[in-house]
Amino acid sequence: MRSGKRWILGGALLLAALLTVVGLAGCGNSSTTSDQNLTGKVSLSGSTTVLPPASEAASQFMDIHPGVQVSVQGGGSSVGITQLSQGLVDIGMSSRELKSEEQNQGFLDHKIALDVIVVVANPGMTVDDLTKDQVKGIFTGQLTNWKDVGGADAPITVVVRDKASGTREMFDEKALDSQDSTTAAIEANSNGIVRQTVASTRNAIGYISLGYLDGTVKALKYNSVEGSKDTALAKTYPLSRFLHMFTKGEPQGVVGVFIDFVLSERFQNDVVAREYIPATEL
Amino acid sequence: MQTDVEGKSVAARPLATPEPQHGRYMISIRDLDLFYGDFKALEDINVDVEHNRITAFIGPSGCGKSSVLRSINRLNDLVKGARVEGQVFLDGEDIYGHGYDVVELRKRVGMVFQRPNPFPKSIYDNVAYGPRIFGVRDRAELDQVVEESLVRAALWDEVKGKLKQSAIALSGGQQQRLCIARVLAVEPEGILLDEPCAALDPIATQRIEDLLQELKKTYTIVIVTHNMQQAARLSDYTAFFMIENQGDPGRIVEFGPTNTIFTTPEDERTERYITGRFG
Amino acid sequence: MMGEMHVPARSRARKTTAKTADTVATVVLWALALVCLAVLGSIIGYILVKGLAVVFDPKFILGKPQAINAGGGILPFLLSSIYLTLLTMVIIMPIGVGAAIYMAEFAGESRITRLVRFGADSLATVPSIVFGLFGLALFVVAFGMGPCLMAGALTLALLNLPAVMRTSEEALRAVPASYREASLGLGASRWQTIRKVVLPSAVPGITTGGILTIGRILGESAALVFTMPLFATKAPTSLFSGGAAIAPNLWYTLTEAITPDAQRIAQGEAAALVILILALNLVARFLAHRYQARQGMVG
Amino acid sequence: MTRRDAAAVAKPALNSEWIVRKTLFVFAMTTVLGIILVIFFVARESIPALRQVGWSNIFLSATWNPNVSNPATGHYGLLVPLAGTLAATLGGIIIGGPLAIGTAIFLTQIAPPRTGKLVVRGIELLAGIPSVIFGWIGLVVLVPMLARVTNTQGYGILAASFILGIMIIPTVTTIAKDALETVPEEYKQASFGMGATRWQTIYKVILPSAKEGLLVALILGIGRAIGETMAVQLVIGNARQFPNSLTSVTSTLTSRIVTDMGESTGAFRSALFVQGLVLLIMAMVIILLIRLVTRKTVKAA
Repeated sequence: MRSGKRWILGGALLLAALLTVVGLAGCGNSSTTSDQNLTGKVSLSGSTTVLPPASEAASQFMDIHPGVQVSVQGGGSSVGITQLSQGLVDIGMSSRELKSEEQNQGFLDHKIALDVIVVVANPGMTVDDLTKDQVKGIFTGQLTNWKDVGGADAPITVVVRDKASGTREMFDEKALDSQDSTTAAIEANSNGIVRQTVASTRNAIGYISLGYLDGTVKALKYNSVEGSKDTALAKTYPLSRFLHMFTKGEPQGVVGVFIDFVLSERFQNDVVAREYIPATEL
Repeated sequence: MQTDVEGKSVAARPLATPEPQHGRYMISIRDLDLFYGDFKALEDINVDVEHNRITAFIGPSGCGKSSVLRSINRLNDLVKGARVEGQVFLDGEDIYGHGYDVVELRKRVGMVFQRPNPFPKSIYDNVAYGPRIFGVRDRAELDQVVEESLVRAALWDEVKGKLKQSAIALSGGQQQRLCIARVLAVEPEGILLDEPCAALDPIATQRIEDLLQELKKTYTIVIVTHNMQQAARLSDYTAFFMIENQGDPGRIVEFGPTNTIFTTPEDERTERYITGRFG
Repeated sequence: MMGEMHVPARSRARKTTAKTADTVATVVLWALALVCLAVLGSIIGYILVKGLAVVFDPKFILGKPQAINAGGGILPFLLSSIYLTLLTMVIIMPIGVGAAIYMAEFAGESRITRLVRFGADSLATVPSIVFGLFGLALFVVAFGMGPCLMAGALTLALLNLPAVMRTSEEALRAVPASYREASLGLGASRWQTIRKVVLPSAVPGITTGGILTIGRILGESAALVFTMPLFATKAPTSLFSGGAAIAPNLWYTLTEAITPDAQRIAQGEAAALVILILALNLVARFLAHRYQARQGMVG
Repeated sequence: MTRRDAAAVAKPALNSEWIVRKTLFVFAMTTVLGIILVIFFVARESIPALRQVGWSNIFLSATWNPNVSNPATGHYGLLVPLAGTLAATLGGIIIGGPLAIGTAIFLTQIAPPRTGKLVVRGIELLAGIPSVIFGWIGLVVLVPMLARVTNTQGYGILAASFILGIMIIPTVTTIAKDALETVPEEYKQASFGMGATRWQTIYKVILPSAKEGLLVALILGIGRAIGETMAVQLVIGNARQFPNSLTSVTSTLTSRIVTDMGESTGAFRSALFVQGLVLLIMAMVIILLIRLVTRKTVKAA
């Protein structure tokens, strides 16, 4: 064998071997019982806040019904709604209510969860209650030192969600009366990163979904009302919003089965409850 | 009758030897001028190379004798901006004529270079390279050509046991003979050698010179050398190239039978060169 | 007063300051070089220390990715990266080596070669995020492929084309001219000469260049952010289906993942990437070394 | 059939040689086609923003406040990310430049063979590390460290400069080493001959004569730093304010693009392409700068 040819063959063999070893190991995935051989396609697009639970639902649904293809894309609430109206997708995911011009297009609203937003701070902060004006002052950049709100004398580091996220849109609208948050704020792309940044940065303040609250950050009361399911449902805690899956009229065939699956007890408690308030408890 | 590996009898067909062509001269160069860009390297070159004879080109280095050689098999075409005026007849046909097949030309006139340049392949693959290029696929025929070429190049006995080994492992002299065998494998009519022994030790040089004496019987040979003793010993005809001073084009001062050139040259510049006073 | 030549004090003083300046400079230069090594060592060390435990957990390497709960694996990401690398190499090697052959063998220093070199130089300077935008605009949107394997491969092929061309051209130019003359002298055509002598001799150099390109493809993330999905639970099933490669997915894990063990997954992915790239570098070094060691017979 | 006839049959027809040459020519031209396509498509996607939002609102405005639901009404000024890019790149060159040039001098003038080889291997490995890994190290190690040391949030220009400084070392060192190696040996001998110390020889003779090569190395380093995305995005904080101090949080052209592109549509998305176009123009300027510098030396040599 000429050694020149050996190089090429050697390289190809190396890659092929790598591929087969890894490929073989991968195909033994778990096959759950699939009750009826449902076939068809479901396509969803829209809010990045609804994307994670939706993609989890998609993969679980496809395990149960191997014949069904469920594709989930992000793009933001308005992208989801416009694509639904253009008939490009079966389900438009949104983390905000329909706008006036989006109302009269015969969209059917399926509320899949309630997202309660809580203001969180670095555990080192002594403050544990902020009024609406204080929150507004901090996040719009008027108040820049913790001592302005009764804390220690230290500069405030503001952490917000990126501009395209539904959470940011709702927080700016409700907490900041639609003002823009300060340009000095650090922008993070997801709840997880906001929590991690606030937890690891001294003097930091931010906001996350209630489901993300854990020991690493400290939740602050809003107008001395503690953010929780009950206060949100009782409307005494304003920073909450529903997560929607819109369909054009009554969902047909496999799309309807998928919606029912998302609203089923099992999925709501296993997945949705971990971050949001499940629709079953609304 | 030779039998090959499977015992099938193979019609023994010796390496084709070139039939003597009609004219007395295999190569005739008429009023050849050679330009590299706008530098005139050669001017008014006229020389005839007789069949089955050794013609030597001698002269000081840089006088363009190698350029003439490279004009005969048109390797000069590779040089950017090289331009030839005049004619070079091979068996009566002008190789710079329109539409002349260069590949056919280089097959009929093989070339051996100053530094032995075997391919980084096995000895066998080196010699078989030419025939394979021209479509010879049959293994038995290839073995036959390789063996006969190596025999003719007086290298067979030294390498017949290790044909699969790398040619680069051979000694300088062996490599040069391998290059000659490689040329013979494509059945040329003539062989051009550009200072073949410049890089070889005296013993290897001697073997190459004996080989050329032997090959003269079947092939027309043109050899460029700056070693006058070699030219005197080997060649039947000699052309003496000269440039007046740096930058002038190379010209042929004198061309004729080797013994007259080296005993009673007409031009006194040839006289001064062969007595070693300059150049 | 033999021996001791009277050296004026001033020049003796200037002599010593020059001496001390020299030693100081040497120390500083040594320090700078060692800082570079230290930086490299600490980075590789940190990654391996943090990530090794995770990488060698079979559930991590062979598991399915999780969007929400912990314990996700990276198998589909590894497969996507492998498919992406294979597809990109299949596209780029013929074109890159072919172009290199044209530049090294056919085109002398002409207007065309200067133009091609300018094209290659500018492509090589374009930031990879701009390649991402380009891939999004052309392959994902204009061609309507959507974010998928082919869109990523085409983008990476164009991004790495200049590098493949340069290494291949260097390998071709390293082949001694005497081989070409010998082959042409035997009556071989240019293409036969290239195919049978020049290319085989250049293959080791081209292969080493190819392996380094594989390393760059595996490590690329900015150009893939818009041309391929960042997170997908399945490896691509066809050329035009989506799958997330490991490097872009690491960025996703760092910036958008919401699983509780996102940090652990990031450590594992970083270690896996670095191990893959270290291995490739060693293979390339080994091949290059073995080729130089013995002028191997080729093709 | 004698061998000569067999050869005649198999002789490659002239046109196959021509076909091969033409296909290889087309392959070679893909680079030219490639750069044209890149420029065309990035420019084409930038037009909607330029038309709907207007040149001045983009190139002369510092407020970046995209409107997701109605993109055309958003503010897409790119002065802040542009300033962020320049600041981070400057920081990167200030930290990485001396390190890289110093290492190049070390490798060519001082390094004993074994250490030299080790450093070169190290630099090659550093070049192989993906930029997203640098970003990860920055996020997990550098930012917390800087937060403690400077008592700020850690993200910002300083973090980006350190990361970029390290990342440009391979590019700058390799090219600087080549430049220093082209300096003729005679210069060095002559200088030593006159009793100059090694350092005097370096800064009086070697550096001046390799000036252009070192400049090219630094320019390419700048190009590499300007184009870096993943590593910078993870440590710079992505805020929308001007970098007014070393520890202030800001964003760069590349970090803006990769942070916001995910969910952008219409004029918002097109405004990000405009930032891509600016990066592309910077890359072209760098190419012309290098040709200018190298052409000067060619004329002078």
